[in-house]
Amino acid sequence: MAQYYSDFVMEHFTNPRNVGELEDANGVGEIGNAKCGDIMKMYIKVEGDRIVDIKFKTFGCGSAIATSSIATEMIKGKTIEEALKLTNKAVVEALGGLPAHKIHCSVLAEQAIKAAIADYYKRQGIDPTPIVGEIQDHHEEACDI
Amino acid sequence: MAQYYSDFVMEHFTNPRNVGELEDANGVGEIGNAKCGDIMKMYIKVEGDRIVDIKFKTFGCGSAIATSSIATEMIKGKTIEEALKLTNKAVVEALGGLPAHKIHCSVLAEQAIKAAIADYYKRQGIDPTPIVGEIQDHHEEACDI
Amino acid sequence: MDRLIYVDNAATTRILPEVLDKMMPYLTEQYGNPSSLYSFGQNARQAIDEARDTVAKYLNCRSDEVFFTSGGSESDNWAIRMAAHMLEKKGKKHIISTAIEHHAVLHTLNALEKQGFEVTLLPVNEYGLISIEDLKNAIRDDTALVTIMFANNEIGTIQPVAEIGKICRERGVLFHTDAVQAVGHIPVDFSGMNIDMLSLSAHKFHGPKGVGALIVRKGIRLPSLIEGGAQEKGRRAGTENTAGIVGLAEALKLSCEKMDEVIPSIKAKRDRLIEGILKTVERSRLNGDPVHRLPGNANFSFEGIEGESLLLLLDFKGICASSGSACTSGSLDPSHVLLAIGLPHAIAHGSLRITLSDDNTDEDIDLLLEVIPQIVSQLRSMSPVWEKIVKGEKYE
Amino acid sequence: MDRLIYVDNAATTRILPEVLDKMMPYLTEQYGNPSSLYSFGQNARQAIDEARDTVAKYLNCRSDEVFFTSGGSESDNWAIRMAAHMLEKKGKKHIISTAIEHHAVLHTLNALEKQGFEVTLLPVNEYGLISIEDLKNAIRDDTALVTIMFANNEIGTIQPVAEIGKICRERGVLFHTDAVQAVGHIPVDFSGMNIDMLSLSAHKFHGPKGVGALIVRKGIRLPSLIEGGAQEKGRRAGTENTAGIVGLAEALKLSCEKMDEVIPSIKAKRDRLIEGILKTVERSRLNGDPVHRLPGNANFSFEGIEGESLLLLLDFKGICASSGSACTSGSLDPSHVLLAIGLPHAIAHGSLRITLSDDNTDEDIDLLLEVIPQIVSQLRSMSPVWEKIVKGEKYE
Ligand SMILES: Cc1ncc(COP(=O)(O)O)c(C=O)c1O
Ligand SMILES: Cc1ncc(COP(=O)(O)O)c(C=O)c1O
Repeated sequence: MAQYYSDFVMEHFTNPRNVGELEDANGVGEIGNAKCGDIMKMYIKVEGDRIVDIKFKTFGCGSAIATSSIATEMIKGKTIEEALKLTNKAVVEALGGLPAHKIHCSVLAEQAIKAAIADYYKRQGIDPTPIVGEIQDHHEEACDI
Repeated sequence: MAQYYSDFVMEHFTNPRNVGELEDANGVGEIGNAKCGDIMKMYIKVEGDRIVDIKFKTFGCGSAIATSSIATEMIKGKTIEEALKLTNKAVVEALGGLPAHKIHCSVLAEQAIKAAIADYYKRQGIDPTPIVGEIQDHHEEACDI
Repeated sequence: MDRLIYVDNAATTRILPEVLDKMMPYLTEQYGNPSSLYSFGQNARQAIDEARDTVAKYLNCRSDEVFFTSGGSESDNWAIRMAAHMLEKKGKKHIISTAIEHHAVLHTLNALEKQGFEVTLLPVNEYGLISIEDLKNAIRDDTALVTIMFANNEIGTIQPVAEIGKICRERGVLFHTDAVQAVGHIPVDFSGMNIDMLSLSAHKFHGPKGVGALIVRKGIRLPSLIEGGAQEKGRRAGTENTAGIVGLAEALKLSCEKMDEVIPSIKAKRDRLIEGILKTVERSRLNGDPVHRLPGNANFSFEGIEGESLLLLLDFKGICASSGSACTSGSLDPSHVLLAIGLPHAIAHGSLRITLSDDNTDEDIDLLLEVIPQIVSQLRSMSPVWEKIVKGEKYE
Repeated sequence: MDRLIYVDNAATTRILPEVLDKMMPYLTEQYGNPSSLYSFGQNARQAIDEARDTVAKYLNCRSDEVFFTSGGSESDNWAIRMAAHMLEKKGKKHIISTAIEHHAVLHTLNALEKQGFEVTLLPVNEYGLISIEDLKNAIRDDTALVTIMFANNEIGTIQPVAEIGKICRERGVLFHTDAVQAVGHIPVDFSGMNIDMLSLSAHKFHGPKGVGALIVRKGIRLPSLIEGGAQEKGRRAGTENTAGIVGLAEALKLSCEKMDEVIPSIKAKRDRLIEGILKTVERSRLNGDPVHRLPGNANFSFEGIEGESLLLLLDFKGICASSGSACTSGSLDPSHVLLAIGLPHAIAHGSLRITLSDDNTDEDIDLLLEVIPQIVSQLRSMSPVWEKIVKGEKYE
């Protein structure tokens, strides 16, 4: 049977890892909007400089859910510094590729993680911008980022 | 098996009646030209006011040959007056119909007979025009008549 | 997956075995070119002539008004583009259509706009119906063409085609209808409804893919979109797809002959599905008109979830459904049809189209009623949007 | 009639059983819409992707340069009409073609002329070949497109396509070739021959009718002829004819793989036919180039007779042949191709085209060599033109 997505994407889509809310999260980031059809919300729990736990909730297409799942897996247990190095390319590679017009989902995942880390810093009273950089979000006018 | 022409047309095409030259013809008419892809030549033998024999030679498509054949059959043994009443419509009807763009073949047959009768009158020193009328022939510019 | 539950019959349909049987000779020994003089070619010619008569019979038009094409898209493009070019010469550069047409119509209109045509897209109400008053008001002296679909491919809404036809005829404006979703499913009466041009596509009514027709009222000198040989009376060039044409006619015949019997039975199944879903799934709604609706069509929106992931999970259960037009699956924007009936973007994203055929059984409906609510709540449980809805928060 | 001797393979060909076998799943259980997300649709998607790769492989182009269409006529219309409109915007309104193109090209050019384009039709020599010098001289600063057929459908003459491609590339002019009669019959190398756009049609090489392709070099932003859904990367709308596309690819593969073996064997049969006819039938001639010629093509003229009646009598013997393009059988004018190579009207009327395929046997040739001379003399015996010829009289 042929599939729209690769087996690996489907595996992460149908059995997403780290799905749900994190009660004791100390950083929460949300990216995207319902108008564009994709929202990713990431909950992280940082201890020291390490992301000891991470969960996500995602509204979106199969690849949005799959990238959320794999991205959280790639981040969990990593230091913030390592997490900030996660690029959307790495996420796509980890999934074994995505259809061309679904690449934006991996960008969302990267940005959602950055948003959660930025939130963590903000809660610590630290300006996140020098560390995390600007976070791109969907704009009303253009759903593609 | 479906056919381009009706069975009756095919019958006259494959077994054309009265084909050939008439040695002792006293009227010969030729209509059409090779450029247009249709030439009919009719030989008649008139005795008294009656066409006692008729033969044709035709260069042209299946319907040209079939209309020549049936037209000669319809004329043979008839008086000149009767022969002049033969219309292309009657020829088409006798054949049980022709494809629309082949109707011109029946006009050729009608005209070829008129031409042969006109030739007969000319040979008798009689001006044929008042009796036979104008004979339409293919013009160089337009192959359809 | 045990069994395939195919409920995407608006996307395409199964070729009926009887239809394929009729096609087979023309895919095997009867391969003659219908334009050839010899009997072997004339056999194919005869089959095409008979197919033309069949189409004419079931759509109530003349045989010489039927022109075979490669499908609905070609028919739409041909009718609209070439009618526009024909009437442009008379100074008519205005076209009226609706906001919910298929892309084959809308994109053709876009192309014409770039060439200087003015296009008025009539709005539709919450059920997807145009207003006859709007149409009357939109017609101008320079209106070349009204093109309004017979029935919508996403929400199944059926337009008042006979009324539209009457008005266009009275006002002397050409009327084309994209009847791709209607033909073979509901009664279509070309002459009786005062239609000037009508598009249809065989694969939407259990015929083969890649063949359709444009019906053009006698007297309309529509220029060719595809020029060349003398096929289709010189109006549509290209060696005829004999097998496809024969299949189209047979499928149309079978669909029309059993229509009276099939419509109530499909409707009953569909209505049970609609009632069941709306009752079991909170914050769900039916899109499209409850009454003026294609018999097999059910289109739902579920708040808080996104359609593609819904489809993928249905696929896992062997259920083939759609989240809008199958043609637009490359796009990120929610369906223009759902937006036109006033759905907010976020809700439009969460739509599901189920389109039944005569093949679908009561067991299929049972399964859908079991599986859809499960999947919806599974997706909602991981949806940040649903979280907001539950908390009574605003979301766009 | 005992047996059918089909020698009209330029009109259309038999679908090979292997090709139909490959098509059958897509005419039966695998009916999913290739644009649908679910696996059932993706099976069809995959089949189309594979077909595209196959076409790319055998024509030496990229897969993303292959666009499936409904046949040769659509491909020709699309390439020429839309390239013209695209380049018109850059002020280029001149098109170069030849006097012997298929009507799908010539009629499209006529339509463009009415829209203000200027068309130069290159003449051909007595063998049907264009002169490269003429082409070079015809190219102007405002030349938008050169469209020259790869091989002629009536007389089989093969143009120097690689040379034409080289010149067009050097001069920066788009080059389209109607390769409908070439593909699957002789080697065609899209990239190597510097072709920009190429039309092909499956039913000319033992594939199904109603499916073809246009190959468009990457980077050329050819606008769509058929607008609508996102099929074919948004360049050619319409639900894909999966079975047809799969059949096209399989037929191309089979034809190309056995080409090296088939060409000499067909040529040998054809040459025996040509020699035999020219020797037995007085006042007969071969039309087309003796060397640069499609392997299966033999085109004769017989003075003093007319082609249609010749075909009908051949049909009676079970022989399917043609007297020019099958598409033009509605016309009274002799073939524009035969006139372009300088035949007088009267002789052009008396032409016979025999086009062999791999199916034809040595016995078929024997029969043709027996029957054709018989029928020619039967018709001559009742021809007033032949009478004149025999008497040495003039005839036009
Ligand atoms: C040279 C040539 N071009 C174009 C065509 C048109 O192809 P189709 O009939 O498949 O549209 C043909 C055959 O009819 C042809 O021989
Ligand atoms: C309403 C409507 N119009 C046009 C089309 C196009 O038909 P096809 O895909 O056969 O070209 C479709 C289906 O895709 C449709 O549903």
